[in-house]
Amino acid sequence: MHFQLTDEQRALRDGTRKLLDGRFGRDRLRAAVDEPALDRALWRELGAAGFFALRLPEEAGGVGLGLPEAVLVFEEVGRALLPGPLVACELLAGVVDGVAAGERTAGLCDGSAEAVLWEHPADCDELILVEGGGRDAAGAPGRAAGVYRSAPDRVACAPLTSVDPLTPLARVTDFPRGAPLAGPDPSRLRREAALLTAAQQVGSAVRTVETAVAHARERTQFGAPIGSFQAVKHLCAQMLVRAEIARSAVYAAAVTEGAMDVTGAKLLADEAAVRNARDCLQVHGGMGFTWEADVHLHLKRAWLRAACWGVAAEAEEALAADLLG
Amino acid sequence: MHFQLTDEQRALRDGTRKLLDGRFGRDRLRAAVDEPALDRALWRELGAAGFFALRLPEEAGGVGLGLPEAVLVFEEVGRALLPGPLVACELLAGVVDGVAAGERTAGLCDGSAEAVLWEHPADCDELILVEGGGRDAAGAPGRAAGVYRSAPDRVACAPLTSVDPLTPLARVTDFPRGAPLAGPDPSRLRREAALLTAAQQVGSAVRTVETAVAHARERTQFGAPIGSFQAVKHLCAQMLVRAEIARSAVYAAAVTEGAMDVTGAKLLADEAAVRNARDCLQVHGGMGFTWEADVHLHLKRAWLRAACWGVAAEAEEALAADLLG
Amino acid sequence: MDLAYTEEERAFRVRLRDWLASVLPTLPARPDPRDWPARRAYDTAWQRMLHDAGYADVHWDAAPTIRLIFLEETERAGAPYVGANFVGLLHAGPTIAVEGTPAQRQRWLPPVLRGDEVWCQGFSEPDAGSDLASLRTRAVRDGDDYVVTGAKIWTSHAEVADWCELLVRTDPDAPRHRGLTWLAMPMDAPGVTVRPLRTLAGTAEFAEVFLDEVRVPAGNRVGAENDGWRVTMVTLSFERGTAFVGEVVACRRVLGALARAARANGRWDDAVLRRRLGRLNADFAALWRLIQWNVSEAGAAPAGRGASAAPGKGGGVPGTGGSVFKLRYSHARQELYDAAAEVLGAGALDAGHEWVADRLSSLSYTIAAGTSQIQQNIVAERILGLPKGR
Amino acid sequence: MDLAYTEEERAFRVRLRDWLASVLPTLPARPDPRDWPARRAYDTAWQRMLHDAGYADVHWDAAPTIRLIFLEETERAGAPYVGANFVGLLHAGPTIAVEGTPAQRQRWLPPVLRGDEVWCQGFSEPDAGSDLASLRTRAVRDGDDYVVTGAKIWTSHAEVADWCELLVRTDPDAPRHRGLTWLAMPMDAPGVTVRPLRTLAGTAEFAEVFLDEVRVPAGNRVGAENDGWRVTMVTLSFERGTAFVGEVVACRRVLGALARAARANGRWDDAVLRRRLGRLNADFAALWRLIQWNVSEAGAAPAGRGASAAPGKGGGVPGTGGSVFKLRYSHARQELYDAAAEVLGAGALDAGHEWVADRLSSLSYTIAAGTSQIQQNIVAERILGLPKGR
Repeated sequence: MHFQLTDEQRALRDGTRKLLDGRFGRDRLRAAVDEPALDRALWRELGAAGFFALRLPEEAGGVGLGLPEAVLVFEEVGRALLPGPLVACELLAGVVDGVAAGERTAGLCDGSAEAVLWEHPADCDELILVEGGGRDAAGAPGRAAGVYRSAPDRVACAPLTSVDPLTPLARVTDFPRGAPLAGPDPSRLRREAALLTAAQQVGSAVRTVETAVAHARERTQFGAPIGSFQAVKHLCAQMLVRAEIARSAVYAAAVTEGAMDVTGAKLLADEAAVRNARDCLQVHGGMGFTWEADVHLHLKRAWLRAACWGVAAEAEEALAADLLG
Repeated sequence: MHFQLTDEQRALRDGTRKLLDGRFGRDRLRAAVDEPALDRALWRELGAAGFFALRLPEEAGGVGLGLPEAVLVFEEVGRALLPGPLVACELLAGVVDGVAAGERTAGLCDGSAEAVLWEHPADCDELILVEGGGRDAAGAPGRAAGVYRSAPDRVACAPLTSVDPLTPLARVTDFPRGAPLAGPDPSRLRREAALLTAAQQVGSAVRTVETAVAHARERTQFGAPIGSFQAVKHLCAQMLVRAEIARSAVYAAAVTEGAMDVTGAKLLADEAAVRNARDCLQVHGGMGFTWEADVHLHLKRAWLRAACWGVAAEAEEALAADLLG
Repeated sequence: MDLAYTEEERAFRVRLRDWLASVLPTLPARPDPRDWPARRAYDTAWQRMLHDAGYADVHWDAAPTIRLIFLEETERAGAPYVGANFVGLLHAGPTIAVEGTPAQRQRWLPPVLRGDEVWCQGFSEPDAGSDLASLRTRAVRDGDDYVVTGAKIWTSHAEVADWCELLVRTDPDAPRHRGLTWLAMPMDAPGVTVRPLRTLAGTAEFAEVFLDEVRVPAGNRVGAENDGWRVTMVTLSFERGTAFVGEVVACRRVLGALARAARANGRWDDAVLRRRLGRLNADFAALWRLIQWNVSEAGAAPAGRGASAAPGKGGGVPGTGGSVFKLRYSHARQELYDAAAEVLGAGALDAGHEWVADRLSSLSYTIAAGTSQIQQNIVAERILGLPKGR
Repeated sequence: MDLAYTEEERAFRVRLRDWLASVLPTLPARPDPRDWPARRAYDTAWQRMLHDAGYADVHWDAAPTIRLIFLEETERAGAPYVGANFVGLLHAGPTIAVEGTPAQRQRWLPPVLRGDEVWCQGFSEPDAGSDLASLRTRAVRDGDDYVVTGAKIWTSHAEVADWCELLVRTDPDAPRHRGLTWLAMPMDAPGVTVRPLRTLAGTAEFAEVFLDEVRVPAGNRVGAENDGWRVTMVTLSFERGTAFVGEVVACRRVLGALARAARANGRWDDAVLRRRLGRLNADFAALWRLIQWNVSEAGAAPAGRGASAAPGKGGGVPGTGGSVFKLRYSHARQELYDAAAEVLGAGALDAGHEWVADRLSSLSYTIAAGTSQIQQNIVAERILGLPKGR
């Protein structure tokens, strides 16, 4: 039993980071903030690199890797703040044609959520709705648990000004359902969506520690780097603690695939990403409050991710019930 | 409208502190820890000083002061960690004979609490039970709201090893009720008991700030007083913030006597006393963890007071309901 | 301790309430927040109305309780905020009132009271935030002028201000706090460039102000040369005092609205949320009491005469009571809007919602006007007497 | 990443579990916690049983995962804790194993493994807590002996220990970290006085040890003279590592018991409490994973060979992964017992309840073995590379 990454896993992580650094560096990130339409060329490149086909079997043209590897990749995605329906495309590769190759995109909506949100509504070639498969194991009243497909132009939406400038959102008001898709299991989709979302939160939480530390080493006040003051030091230390605890939970859940492990990992990762972004902002002082700093992009995306695929209240209730289980 | 103490209030506060410093200094405090039987001589002295008759009208032999003055005195009591059924005797002076003069003692039990606790059971000459008068305005099922008296030897108790070495406790299992006492209103008794308890919490919270600061100025590590390190500094600063916020709330509630003001004040004072005692312990390091340090006496008493006359959960619910009110 | 209002105070409240009820319906629609000239016009028109009704100098010459009542009632009635008049009325004005010459008071104070002139603040610099005393904007004496070069940041209303209260370094060789000077700089002077600064809320509430050999007449200096730090502290201790009165009233209003919204959308059944709201009710009630306390301790001295420089209850240090308040308030305000996000649920992702915008702006509260870390240092060192350093 | 157990690991677990099931029922009743000789006898008897069954050296020579399984299974089975053997097995023993001469290892290690000798620790002093390197207990060379004078504090099991691992100052003129030496002191040497130290929980788990010209043979020195700081760090980095494995397992057991108690007494209906317990479930599960991670990163090197001095994932610094763990764990443990108090309601005022006693002792967790403040410095400076000072 061990937690260390294998050489292959390490290579995958490093390769992903390098790819994203090269193709989605700071200039591209800020360009995406101003113009959040999906970069289809990048998407195809990711597809060609096996990004979406990661977990498809090799005989189906995939890379044949598992959930732990997907988690490593999504941690990098979270670091880089890469926008797009990434979780959807990762989970729907092999289910929706063209997604694995990055040629087409698909969105994934949580039909059991209080508000059915659709990320990147203008950029999805198809839209998939998951009903049920949550803790209560049932869909909305009168609807069977299952996975449904719809053409985006048949879905009715209310517009919404997304708090995250990198992730346009719409609120689905009507989703015409066809016959349920055979194949994907709603519970599993939901669990994996939660885990990959949590992995991104961990990546963001680690990145904001690094950003805060870099700023604290550089910024001078009172004749010394602010990182030499305990108040700043201890903020940063607690950021690292949150990130490491969440990472342990997320990696373990990727291996066990246990429902409670995933639930706990998402809870801790959401907290780590949100609180680290806030502490990073605090360390940056006034500059952190500007649009030009990237801190707010981490915070807003962390808020968004925390609201998807299981919120804290549900997670805590499930984890409490588990204690009696 | 002003918060400043009048000259008389200032004199009362200073006089109380002086009396307690002289008659209940550190040696007496530590002696009381080893032998928590009530010091009847001190009790009579407090009575003679008008401590219990504070709010009785002058024509009834009292001092004729109000709730704000009682709050100032109880803040001092909380500072000094003076043990005894103080709230009970303050509220029952004029109701139970001999209490005002400090000649006799009375206990006061909350009959609506989940566990009916009796402080200093070996030292009360009489025991009074308050039923109802809380938020739900009713007593326990089948019992009328009211104030009942019993002779201590007729009350059945289960023993309990009190967590607070200065406050022996018993758990009342049967309380033979006579006819309700005319006079004291259960709601008012309850409200004033909560407020005087909160005032003690504020006194304790202020004292633990002072203790922590004194230690932080004196204790040297790494070649400097630990109070020069931001980690310690900021712990102390937050302690002061808690104490001052709670004090503002308690003083205001003493003037308005509003139910919600008292509820909020108790909530904040409980939190201030408990958290300040814990931070004080942290500032003291290992020495704070010893029996010989006084920190634990503040913490344990704060826990006890927080459990009496309205706990946090009830307070928060009441304050929430008030928002819709 | 006497929290009852006097006859005079009650009469003031009634009179003010009546006046507000009569004039507020006559106000034009609020301007677009992105239209700075319109905002200036709206805010200064309101100040002129206050002036004509005899309320202009309530921040300067009224008893503390009267000020409190004024702030409470205007907030409750939904009257306009002080807005573009903020620096003039609450920062530069009080400084000039205390430190200025009679001629300076005569020149600058009446236009502020009438809403004729708008001020902005030029204190912070990109490299001098928490450590304000390290500021580097230079002013060199040249004949009857100072020639000023440097950059200021976090300046509100810079686009529409007539004057800037500017803190500059006049003696680069003196110890940090000793070589600073306070100047009133006309914003239309050649060499002044204003660049809006976009915040994470997407709005441009602040600006950077670049100064390239700007000539400021020496007669615009308030206080002695190189005495600017002390002059400025008068202002800053004021800023950390009662500037938040209206906001606390507003927060309590928002808190009630959150409770009603939660009841309407069913989240009131969530005990965790409900109890959070209950706790915030206690917090904001206590913060309101703390303001009353701080104001009441400022005694009878009107603010314009240096009210908040009166002894704080911590023991004679100007403005420290404000630090205690600000530490708790900035935290409580952030918790309030986190609770708002819980009430909104998925609606908290909609940046178009007022509470979401306010949640974003609440993030600056633990940073602006002295970070919580700096405030904790102030409380620990100046009130509690813990040793400096480290 | 592979969290599955190997065949060998599974076999070890089964064998151990069977053995525990067979021997635990034969153990005598636990001793009175106030009876130190009885505690020693009980703990050392258990160590002897482990020794005879081949488990004595699991902390020293087994693969990390095997150690983890050992700790997990013994805790789950309710086996005795390491107790009086703690310092010998987990502090002094590993230090001697790495730094001692062959003769020293031969002299001291086997009696520890057999449970024949008990060790205690003499590091902290009244004036040297967080700042251990400032310790002042002096040792002066006199012929073949060191003559030691000073005072140590926070020493567990001092009353019944045979040996004390002692850190002393041998060169008062050297820089703080450079003049220290590590000695094995016999506790029955003339001049050693033990005074029990009562904690706020009312028990005497610690003692002060006063040293008045105690003669310690120079042959009892482990490592070079004045090299004691480095020798000690081997031990301390170990202390901050995996010493808490059993406790985390125990905390998870307590958490389950809290949930069942809450269901039994009706407090399970309190959503605030319920959700706190749910969150603690996630916290302790993650802490368990973090231990697995730290242990797994220690690689194949057995602990006795300095396992926890292997590179941490923060980048090659011994024991820093332990600081991350300890910061979160000590906080979570305090929250666990605060939650226990909520479950108990008024019962939390009864000092006779096991959870109340444990709540009191949990208060030391953010202090002992490096306060949370010190741990945060370690994380910030040694893992994150933030500058020292201030």
